[in-house]
Amino acid sequence: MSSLENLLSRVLPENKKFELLHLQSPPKESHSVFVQQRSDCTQTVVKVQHFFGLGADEKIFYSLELFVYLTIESSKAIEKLIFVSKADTNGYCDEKISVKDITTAILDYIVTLDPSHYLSKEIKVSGTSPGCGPSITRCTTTKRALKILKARHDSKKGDNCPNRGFFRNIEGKDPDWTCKICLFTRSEPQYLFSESSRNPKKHILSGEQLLRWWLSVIDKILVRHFDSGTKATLQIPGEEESRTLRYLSNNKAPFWRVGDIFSGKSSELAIFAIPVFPDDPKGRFLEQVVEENRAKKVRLSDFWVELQVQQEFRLGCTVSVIGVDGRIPKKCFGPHNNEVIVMPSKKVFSIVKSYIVGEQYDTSEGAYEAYANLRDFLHLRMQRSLLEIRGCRKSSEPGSKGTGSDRNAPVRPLNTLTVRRKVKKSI
Amino acid sequence: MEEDKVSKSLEALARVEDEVEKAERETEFLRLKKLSAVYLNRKEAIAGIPGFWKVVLSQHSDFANYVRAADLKYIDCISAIEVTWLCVEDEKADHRDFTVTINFDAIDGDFESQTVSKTFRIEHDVSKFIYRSKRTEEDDLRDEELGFLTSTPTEIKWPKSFDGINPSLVTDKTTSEGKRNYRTGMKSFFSWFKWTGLKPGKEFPNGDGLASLISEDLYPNCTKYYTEAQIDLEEENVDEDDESDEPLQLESSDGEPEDCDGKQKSVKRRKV
Amino acid sequence: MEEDKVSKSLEALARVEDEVEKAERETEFLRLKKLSAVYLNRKEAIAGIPGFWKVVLSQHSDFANYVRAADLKYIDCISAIEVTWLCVEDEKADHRDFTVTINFDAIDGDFESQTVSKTFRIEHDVSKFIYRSKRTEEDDLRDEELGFLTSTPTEIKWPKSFDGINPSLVTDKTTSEGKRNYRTGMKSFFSWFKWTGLKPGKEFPNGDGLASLISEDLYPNCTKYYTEAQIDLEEENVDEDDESDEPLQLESSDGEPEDCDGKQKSVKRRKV
Repeated sequence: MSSLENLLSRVLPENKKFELLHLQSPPKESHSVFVQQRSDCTQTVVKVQHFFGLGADEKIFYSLELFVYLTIESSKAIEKLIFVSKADTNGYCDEKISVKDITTAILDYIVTLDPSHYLSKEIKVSGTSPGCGPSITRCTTTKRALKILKARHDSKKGDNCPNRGFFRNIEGKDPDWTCKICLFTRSEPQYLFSESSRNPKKHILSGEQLLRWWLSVIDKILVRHFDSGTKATLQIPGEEESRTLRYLSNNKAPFWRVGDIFSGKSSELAIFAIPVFPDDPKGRFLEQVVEENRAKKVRLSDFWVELQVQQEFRLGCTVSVIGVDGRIPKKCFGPHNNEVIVMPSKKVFSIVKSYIVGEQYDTSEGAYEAYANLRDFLHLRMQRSLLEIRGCRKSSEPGSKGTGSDRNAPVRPLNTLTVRRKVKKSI
Repeated sequence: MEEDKVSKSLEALARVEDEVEKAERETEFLRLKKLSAVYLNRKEAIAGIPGFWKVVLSQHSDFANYVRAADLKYIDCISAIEVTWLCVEDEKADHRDFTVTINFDAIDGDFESQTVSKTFRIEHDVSKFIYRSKRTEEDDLRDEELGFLTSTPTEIKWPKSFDGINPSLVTDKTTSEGKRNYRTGMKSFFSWFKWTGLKPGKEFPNGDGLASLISEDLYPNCTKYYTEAQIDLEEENVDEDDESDEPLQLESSDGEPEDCDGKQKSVKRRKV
Repeated sequence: MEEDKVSKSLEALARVEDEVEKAERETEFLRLKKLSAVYLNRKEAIAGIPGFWKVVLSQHSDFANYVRAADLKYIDCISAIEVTWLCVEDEKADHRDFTVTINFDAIDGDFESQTVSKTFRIEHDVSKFIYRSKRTEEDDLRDEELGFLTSTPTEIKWPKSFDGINPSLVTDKTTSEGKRNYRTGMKSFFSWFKWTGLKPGKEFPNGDGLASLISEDLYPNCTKYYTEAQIDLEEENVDEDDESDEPLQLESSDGEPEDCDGKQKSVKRRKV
């Protein structure tokens, strides 16, 4: 694997300076993305969020959000599941760029990122720590917290170790680890850049175009990295298999088929076969099934049929679920120091992310503000900076042609809320 | 020397918290006293508006989250709700102690008319918990300091149609159907009257939440909910979920240089 | 006959609303009077804790939403914040009128130390608006009844590093860069001190929101924010995003019959 800088510079125009934000949340123990049939104590799931923002000429114009779920068994990572949650552009890039190639480069990087990277730091697991005196938690009252602080202050001999909770060290990855990719495609006027659909330069793909767009991205990733035993699937709720197959005809990887990667049997209960991701429309439908007390009745095959009827999956707009399940034979690498900012907490992660997603992009001012705020916050609060990337793709190089078609395309796989219900940051 | 100062200041800050608490408590006593008088006038006015509480209870979207849909039939029978704060009569009571009194109209052959009062009191002694459920030590410390809501069980006559789930009538506690009926009944609004706050996981869930909803929101703001219901009838029922579906508001993008609105913060405008 | 009664009752309800308002207003006066005395003690305690306000202001995530990231450098210079309510001295003042006083430490060669006070007053006269922006008649009616927050512009010395965006120094208002600089400066925390509340869209955005944030939340709850910043497990600081991400719970079908927790309603537990 090349560095993220290299991967991106290859797809960005020659002699042009770009700047990248790559945030990673602290790895944290999480519940499984599947509803457990019985509690499985042998497995631990570690969840991480990545957030990317790309800018040029002091404007942020592209953003991608994804989640990585590592399944740990016997202190080894056996599976890395990548859920691509949202991608979007706002149309404020003055250069000719290929959003598809940028997205492919980032996925290239994530797919081949060594799972051990996430485990190199200690991971907080559930439970509170023993010893070290009382800790201050979310439930601690103000008065008691003041007493604890005073006690710590008074006993300031050596280090007054604040409590850090239980941590668990995980050895690394299983040599046979598998890599999964999940994403959900649906065209929306905007996903991460609110109001950006009002920029006339932003080009919005139809549901069908978006599906083809993502298929081509994933197909490239498959060809580049996955071994021959890999399974790649496409499910279009409510669509006949023959029509779904037509979407797959141009793909280069040989292992595409209609279906999903989570279950072989359509007779299986949907509740155990369908993963639930953050802000996930099919997850919301699954919740509804549970609320209606039908969890033990709805089979996987019924699920897809019913899903199509849901508001978020209305006819006339092609939506799809794409999945990959396979192995990566090539060597994986850890990230270079400068190419990822691992946040100290989810809270700070959200603050920085909201400098992009909380802005409004009806005019280019939002893109400028997002950039300036990111730059200043990283500098003032984290002593970090955006990663500079110099493009090296010659305009005549193959692959750069036809970029006009997907230039500034909003490519967002998933999610219902177009605009955050409560946009926090937005100056 | 310097350290001492910090230590003393932290201690002083803790004392200030006590003073703030005292000031808030004293103010709250006074406030409830004043409001109780006003609520007497309100009660009279409400009595002249048929179906007032039915409108309020259907308008309040959160209230429905605490009860089962099947309860709504009997919640529609509620002809009056009153909340009284114990400290108005008894200065020694915690200002958060209160009694809820609910009048039900009858449904012939199914449900008797009745007036039921349930009193809620703040408790600080965590040893009173009969079941601990998932309570942590941290929860205990917090509840000991801030207090937690409890109540004595109150008798209420259940509708006949609920015989199958009325927990005091469900005798079969071994078959899965029997268990389910029992638990279903426990989630009914009628089980709330039995709620004690001392058996988490074994009684009506979130009984304190429902009690506070009534005393802190539904009762004080009932007129607001009543008038809001009239707006909704005229316009359209816009609930929060719909907000995300609203059409995007366009702002003109080429204002004067002084135009700072283009990128107005979408932090919600607070009421002044 | 019946109609008459309803009509009279609705009228009575409206009068009750006035009485409620009066009771709330009187209580609030008393509350602010009591708290003002307590805050004096708090001020002294805070002075003994180095960096108190810096910790509070960095902890409060909503505060950061009102200002630009570049402002944080100077917000870190804030050594003291004080809010005083005008009604404590002047009984005729609206109980929502207040003054915010902020002390800034200097940064050598860039930023002068200074103490700046800005007073906010409730206004009812909507004819005072200099720009109407997108104000509707509905807004006017509401603001006339409830009042809206205004303020007189206050002088503040900007840091030198902001010369390029300081609106009073930006002379180029024709090129797109000049316009952008001007608007950028308008969004700086320093422009908030010029905010009047009468020029929507032409001055610091949501100036009233920031003022209320300080007077209603940041100042009264500063100790809480200070201790929250010291939470040991950073991950305990779960934000809202995570709440929506809870695991899907299936009702377990074979718990004890009395176990009512299996499908707890997802209503949040309220504080009592």
